[in-house]
Amino acid sequence: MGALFHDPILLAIVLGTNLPFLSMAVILLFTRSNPKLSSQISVGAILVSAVSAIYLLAKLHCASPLQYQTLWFSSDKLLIAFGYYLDPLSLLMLTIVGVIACLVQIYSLGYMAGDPGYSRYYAFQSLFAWAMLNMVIAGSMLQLFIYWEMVGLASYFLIGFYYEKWSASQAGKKAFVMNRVGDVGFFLGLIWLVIGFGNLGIPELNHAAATQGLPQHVLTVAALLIFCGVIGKSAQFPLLTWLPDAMEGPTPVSALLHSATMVAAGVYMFSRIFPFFSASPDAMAVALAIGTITMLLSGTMAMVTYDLKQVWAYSTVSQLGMMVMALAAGGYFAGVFHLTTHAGFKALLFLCSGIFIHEFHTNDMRIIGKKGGRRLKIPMACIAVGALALSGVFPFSGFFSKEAILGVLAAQPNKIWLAAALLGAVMTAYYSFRLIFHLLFPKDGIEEKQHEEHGHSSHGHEEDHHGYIFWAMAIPVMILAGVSLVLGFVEHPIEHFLIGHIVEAHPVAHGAEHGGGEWLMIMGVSAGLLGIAVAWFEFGRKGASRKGFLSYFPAVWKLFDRRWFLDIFYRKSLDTFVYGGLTSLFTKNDRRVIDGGIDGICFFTEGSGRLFSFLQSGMLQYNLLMMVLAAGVAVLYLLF
Amino acid sequence: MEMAGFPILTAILSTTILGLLIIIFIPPEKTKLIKQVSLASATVGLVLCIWLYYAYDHQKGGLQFVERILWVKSLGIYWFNGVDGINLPMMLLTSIVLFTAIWTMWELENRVKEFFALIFLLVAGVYGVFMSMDLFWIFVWYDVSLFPMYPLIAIWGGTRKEYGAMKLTLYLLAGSALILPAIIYLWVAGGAHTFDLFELQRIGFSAFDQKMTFIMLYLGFGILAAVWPFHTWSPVGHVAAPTAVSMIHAGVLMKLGAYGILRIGMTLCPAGAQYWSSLMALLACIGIVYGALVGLAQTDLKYVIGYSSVSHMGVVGLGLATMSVNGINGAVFQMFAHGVMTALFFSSVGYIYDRTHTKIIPELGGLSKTMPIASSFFIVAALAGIGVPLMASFWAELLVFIAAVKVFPVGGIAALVGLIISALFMLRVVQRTFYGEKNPKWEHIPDVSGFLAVPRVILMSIILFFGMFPKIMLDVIQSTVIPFVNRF
Amino acid sequence: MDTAGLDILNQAGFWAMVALTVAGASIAIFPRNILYNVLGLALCMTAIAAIYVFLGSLFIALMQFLIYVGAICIAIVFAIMLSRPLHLEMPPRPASKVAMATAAAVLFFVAIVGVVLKTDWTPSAARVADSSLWSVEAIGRALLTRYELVFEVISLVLLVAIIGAVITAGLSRRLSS
Amino acid sequence: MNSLSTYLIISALLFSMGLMGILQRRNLIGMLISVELLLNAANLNFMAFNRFLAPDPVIGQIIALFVMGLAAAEAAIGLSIILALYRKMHSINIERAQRLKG
Amino acid sequence: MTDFMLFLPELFFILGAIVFFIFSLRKKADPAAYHKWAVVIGAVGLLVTVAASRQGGMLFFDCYRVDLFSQVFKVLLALGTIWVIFSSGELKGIDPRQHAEYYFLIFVCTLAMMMLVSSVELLTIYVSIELSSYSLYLLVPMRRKADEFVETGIKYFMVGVTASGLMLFGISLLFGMAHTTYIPQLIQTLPGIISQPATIIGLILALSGFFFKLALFPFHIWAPDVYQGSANQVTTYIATASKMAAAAMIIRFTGLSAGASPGMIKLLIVLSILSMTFGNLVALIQKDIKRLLAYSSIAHAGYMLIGILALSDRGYASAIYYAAAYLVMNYSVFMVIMKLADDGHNLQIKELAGLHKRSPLLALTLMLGLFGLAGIPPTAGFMGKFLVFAAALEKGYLFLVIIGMINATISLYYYLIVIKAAYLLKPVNELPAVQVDFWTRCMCVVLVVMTIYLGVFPDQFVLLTEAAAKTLF
Repeated sequence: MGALFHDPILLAIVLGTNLPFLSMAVILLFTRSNPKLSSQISVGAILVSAVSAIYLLAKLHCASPLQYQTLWFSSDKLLIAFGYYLDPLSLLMLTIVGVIACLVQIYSLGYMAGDPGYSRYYAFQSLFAWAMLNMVIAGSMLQLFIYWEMVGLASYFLIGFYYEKWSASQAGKKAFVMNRVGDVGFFLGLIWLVIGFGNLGIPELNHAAATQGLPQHVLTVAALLIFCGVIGKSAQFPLLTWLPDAMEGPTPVSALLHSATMVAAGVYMFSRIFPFFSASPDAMAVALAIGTITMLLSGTMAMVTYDLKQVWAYSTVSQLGMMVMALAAGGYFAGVFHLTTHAGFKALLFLCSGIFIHEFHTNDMRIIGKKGGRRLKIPMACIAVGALALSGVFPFSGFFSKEAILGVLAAQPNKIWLAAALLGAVMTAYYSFRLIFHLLFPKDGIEEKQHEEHGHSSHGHEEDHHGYIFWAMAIPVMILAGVSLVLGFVEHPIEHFLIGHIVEAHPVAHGAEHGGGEWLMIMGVSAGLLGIAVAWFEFGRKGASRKGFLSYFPAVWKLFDRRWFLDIFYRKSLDTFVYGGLTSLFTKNDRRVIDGGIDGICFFTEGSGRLFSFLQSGMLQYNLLMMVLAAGVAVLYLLF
Repeated sequence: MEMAGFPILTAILSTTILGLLIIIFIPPEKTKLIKQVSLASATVGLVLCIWLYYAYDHQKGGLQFVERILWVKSLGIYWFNGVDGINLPMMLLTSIVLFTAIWTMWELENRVKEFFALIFLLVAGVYGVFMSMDLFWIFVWYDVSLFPMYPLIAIWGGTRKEYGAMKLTLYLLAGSALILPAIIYLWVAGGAHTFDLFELQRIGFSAFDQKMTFIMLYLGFGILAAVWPFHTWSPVGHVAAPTAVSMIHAGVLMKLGAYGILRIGMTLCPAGAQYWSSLMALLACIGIVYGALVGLAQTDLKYVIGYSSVSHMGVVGLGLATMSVNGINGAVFQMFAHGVMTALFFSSVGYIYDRTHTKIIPELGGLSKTMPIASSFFIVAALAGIGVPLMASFWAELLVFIAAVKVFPVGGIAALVGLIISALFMLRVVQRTFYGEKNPKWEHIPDVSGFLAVPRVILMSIILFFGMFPKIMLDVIQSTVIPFVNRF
Repeated sequence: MDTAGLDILNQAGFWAMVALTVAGASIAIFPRNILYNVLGLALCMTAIAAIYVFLGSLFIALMQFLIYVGAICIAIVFAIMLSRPLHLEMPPRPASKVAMATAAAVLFFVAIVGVVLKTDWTPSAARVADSSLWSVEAIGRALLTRYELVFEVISLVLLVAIIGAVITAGLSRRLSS
Repeated sequence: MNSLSTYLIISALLFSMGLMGILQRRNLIGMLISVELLLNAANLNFMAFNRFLAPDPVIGQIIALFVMGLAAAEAAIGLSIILALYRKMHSINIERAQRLKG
Repeated sequence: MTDFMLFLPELFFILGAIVFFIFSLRKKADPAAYHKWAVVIGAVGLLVTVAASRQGGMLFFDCYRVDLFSQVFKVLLALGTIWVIFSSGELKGIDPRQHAEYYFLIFVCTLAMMMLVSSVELLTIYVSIELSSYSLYLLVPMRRKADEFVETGIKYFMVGVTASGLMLFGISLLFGMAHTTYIPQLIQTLPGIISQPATIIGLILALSGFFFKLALFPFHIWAPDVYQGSANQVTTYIATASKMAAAAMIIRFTGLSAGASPGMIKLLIVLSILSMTFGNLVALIQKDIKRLLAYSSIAHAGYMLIGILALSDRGYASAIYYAAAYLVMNYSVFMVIMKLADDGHNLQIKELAGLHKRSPLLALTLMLGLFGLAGIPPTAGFMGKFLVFAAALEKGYLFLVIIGMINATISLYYYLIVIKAAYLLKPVNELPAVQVDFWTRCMCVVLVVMTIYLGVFPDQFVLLTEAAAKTLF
């Protein structure tokens, strides 16, 4: 206890990461009925977290990794440590999470105002913040896993926040279960490591992997299993469909959890034990393939949806796929940097969309555009900034990170990955600007009259508390837009900060950065511009069809729109194998065979009672006969 | 005669018996007084158990607070009580569940006196089994704890109560039909005419004796531990039982089975346990997956919990089957965690059932709107059931699976898959019961009052407490388990 | 007569008595007329009494005759008269019942004969050929020493039987009052 | 003639006939008569053992004597029960007394 | 004088018999007074028996042995008798004009059984058992208004005399083989000649008479009918006191073989299994409580035999313990039945409905009694079963013990049905509360305490039974 107060760093960690938990507890237990107080507590707590994160980043800027550790418990030879591991990566992530969470919570003050579940919302937000912050600085894989699960839990609650909507609770459940599938793999991977290696400390693992301290079979199997966790959490290929559904949650939640931070946890975990993963080329190859597939698949999905949030959701999946690609291709910095920039601009995009949704009460981009979405100048400008960043247009942050990734991929011997990434970039730009153009240039112009009415009604609305609500939402958005603008220019400091100490241990991580040349930059930019151009051609220019070229291929449209039938496949197989198959089979077995058997034994017993009771007939002589016969048989038995 | 100071274990036991006696002499009309007396004596028990837990020296380990008096000379029966790391958590669990169960039943109006008297009798048996170190007494208490179940379910129960009560009682006592011969067999085979567990352990048995008695004990106790395929009494019984009985039953009684296997079977017949361990693991793994899958198809809340218990007790069984420190640590921890968790489950379902008079999932729905607090208790329990970290059961499952994957890789992995299903089915229940549109039928129902929330909050905080500080429990458990396993 | 002749006579008498016994027993159980049965029983008892003579105890033979023929058979006759069973309808006997009864009886007979033949019957080592032991005095002495208790108890038995018979048969004085 | 087995076999015969009577006679008095045969068979055994094996011939005789006494008492009780039954049931056919069963 | 003292309990019961014999001669019957007299005599008789329980010695030219074994059983007999007499206050099942005879026969029967357990001579044993049987033959048909049950008496009688015929035949064979009627001498000679068929068969046939008394399969056939058909008090007497003597004699006779005959042990095992299984299975479907208890008694005979056939001191001791426990528990149940059916009718299970409200104390007594019979701890019945099984397992009869336990489970079903009726069923018509007088309350408490005490603190009783078993041979 004493150490806590003598060590400001530890104090900052403990306070910064655990205050949100305290705020959650306080809100749930005491201040449920006072929404205002609840939000203040929660925002206060997350502010402290953000500040302490920044403080830690500043303080430990150039220090070597710092580790705090204490024994959580031990069982047999298994020692489970509880500890914090502060290295550049975790500090960076801590800051990202802290800042974005803080911004989102402030934003929510406006967005969620008046919601009946206001207190609950902030409680779960705090829960999430607590879990996420702790996960980021966890010192061991097990601890990471624990908070990883807690993050999933918070996500479950927040997705299902509007639980009276069936689809929301369904989406929450789906997210949890799909994550669970990945997590079981992750869990098994950890068990595998415990058995094979005996230690789950992150530095220890990385060190052992880097120095070939781990047997290859343990390592590969463990890496693949742990990668299952990444697949689940970061919505990679087979398990990607939960994330679009997760948009059932309130928009700030989507911004925070399902784009910027939580889903990035998979990628974060990947980079956390990057040396460990990279010690297993097989696992890396699998990850690369999965990342690529994910990126392309979700890109296609984003191209056909009209739902504002869905677009960004698919885009998130796609970008996560890209990060995985980068990491799997050995681009440690590229991945992490893209994670950083993506967190900024994707949160920006969601929050902007949130303002539209809040204003127009719809998710459909066509309707928003028609109702005059572009009148909301600040969000419109910011969403454009975000889309530019996402499309990788210079000088927005996305440009820098995407270039870094392309550079890594270009260094791969097989150029197909690079091609795929470029294709992905084109798609990204296309769907982003498809959305932007939909908002800016709606199909039949803005319905003035309707807008008048609407504007009128919302005018009073605005006058009442538009000020507070609007600015609560707008300020974070503007901050984020600013971040997206400048973040790209600090690439090199971040790179230095991140790689500085790893570079010796793992040259690949660094070396790949410089694989690209000028032409790569040109290709990247032109891919983005190509996408924008196509979007302009189809949606932006005067007299454009505003239909999108995919609508000429209905089959493809349907394929993309139905998410490549993945959901249907899951639903069907769940229904067939689990509900229809095993469950009903086992239930029947339970009722009929086991219970039936037991009841049968009872019936048999009682039946034999009835049967035996005939021995006791009313006729005395038959009874006597039985008695004498039995005695006679006994005598004969004894005789022989 | 060995007596170490104040006989605290006997004192704990006598809180229940005293409670029982006092209740018998209170006129049945004074229900309030009866409840107060019950709660008071349960509180005393709880306090003593907590003190016991605190006072147990886990550095030293081994058997502490020993009370040993020769009871029946010619048979070598001893009044021999003691606690070690295995039964100490169980004692604590019992006192917690008893305390909360009594509090939960505060609104009972029908035949109050008999109800609490029988509850105390039941719990006396449970305490007895856990604290006793003499085979004879273990068996006696075991049976004592079983037979009050019949009236408790048949009088105060719900769905198909008489069938459930009869089935449960007969089923469980059929289990004891194997246990008693096995116990006496050990007594005979020991040759020293003693039922003292540790004497017998010192004597040791031949491989054949061990194999035979172990399987008898395993099947006998396994029935109570709801080992697949002997589990069908458990859902039926839970559905039929009133809330407090379900709590005690699923929370504590089922543990008696696993505890019996560990305490008698594995202590006295290590070679037998080794011999049968693959069978144990197989049945346990089937139970884990099977329980979750069948639970998926249930429409009655209590059936769901009943099947989840089957699944979770499978984890205990799997832990025991590994015969390793981690596995047994995990198993004991899981017993505790599952006990608290199901108590919370049944406690929250009990409130819902008391108010809505239904526990059929399709008839409920949207309860979160009308009774958010009551719902949140259930949801927390469900999360614990899923094995969400920082809830006590997570650690238990972690340890068990570490051991299981090591010893029985295939079974362990298969059982892990069961975790996915268990998540699916818990969330499905939560979604259908608590989420969705508000059901106008239940609109007028008040939420849990602060008074009635207390026991549930206690259970919830215990789950979280031991989820965050597993060391407090694991240190105690393994102080005994490590020497225990070293004997194999 | 010489001893051989006496012996033959003895033999013949013995077998005649055996035959009478069996015949009496058969009459006692087979005919459906209950009076024949009683007479058969009396005959059988008498023949057994004679066999007891062959076994060396005239006293017991006498007692047999007295008690069975003189008391039991007479009592049965009285009972027959009281219950008038002669007028009862007699449906045919179920053949299966007779067959099973016969089977059981034969089984028992076989079993006991088996026992008799398979057992090695050895006389007591302490056996003394003292004819005084066969005297009635010896019986009387034993009755008052070794069997004193039995001797006293049997009186109680008879008392119980009398009281019981009286009340059961409904002849109690109080019942009529 | 003077062999033990002869007597024993006669007694076995008597015993079996008694059993047979008990098992197949419907007339209660007939059954009672058969019971007397049983007792006599045992008595014959005692007398035979007495004659051939026993150290002291008094024992067998006395047993036989007492058995006779008991048989008389038994007959009295049996007959009285039969009479009582007759008065209530108006029959002494055992096959009519089948109310109690199962 | 010491002889007199040794015979004192028996003398006391003779006195009782004489008193009631005199009463029976009086013109006017006074049942209430008879009951008081009987209670006093019975109670004093119990005290005398208890006082004489530590005595030992031989009487009547070594025909009669007074030792701990016999005295323990005498105490049990006296206890059973006084209990039955105690419950005879409302003897509605028997014509008031016959009450004097009823008590007379009860006393005689007890006396006969007391003599039975002390006799060590075959003829004495035979005469005693006949005396007790005759008393019972006469008690059974005493039932009034028994049109339904008229056949009971004759059935009992016929089975009884057949069994006694078999027994006598067996005794004759034993006499033929061993040349003696003294049990101590038999004990010495029998092991030498046990291989001869006549010995072992004689023993088995001799045992059949006692099996009949104990209602062991296949000699059980009278039990259901007699339990159902005789007056409640008489049934109680048959079910409690008379079982004690039978158990004692089976112990004595089975012990004669001294374990030298595997065939006989196998036979006894088979009988015990059949008895348990048959009794329990058929009891499952009974509706009349007394009939149900009859089948349960058949099953209990099987359990008791498990202990006996272990043929060890522990086995005999366990059987004695079992018998004592059985006495207490069975009487508990019967007392409740007698109290509830105070007009002397046969109680059906469904008539128990609502008992817990009509009289909680009686319901509790009934429940504990039934749980005791089912062998659930911490009742005396459990301890009895435990001891019996322990003794059998010591001899390695694991299979037998498992069957016994399975049977105990089956039996629980029908006991639970009765308990369910008492505690759960709602009566069709609301019945008034049962009037339980002070003495009955006391008796209930005594029975409950005994049932529990014997189960929880068995030590001294076990030691006593073991000491008693040691004096057997």
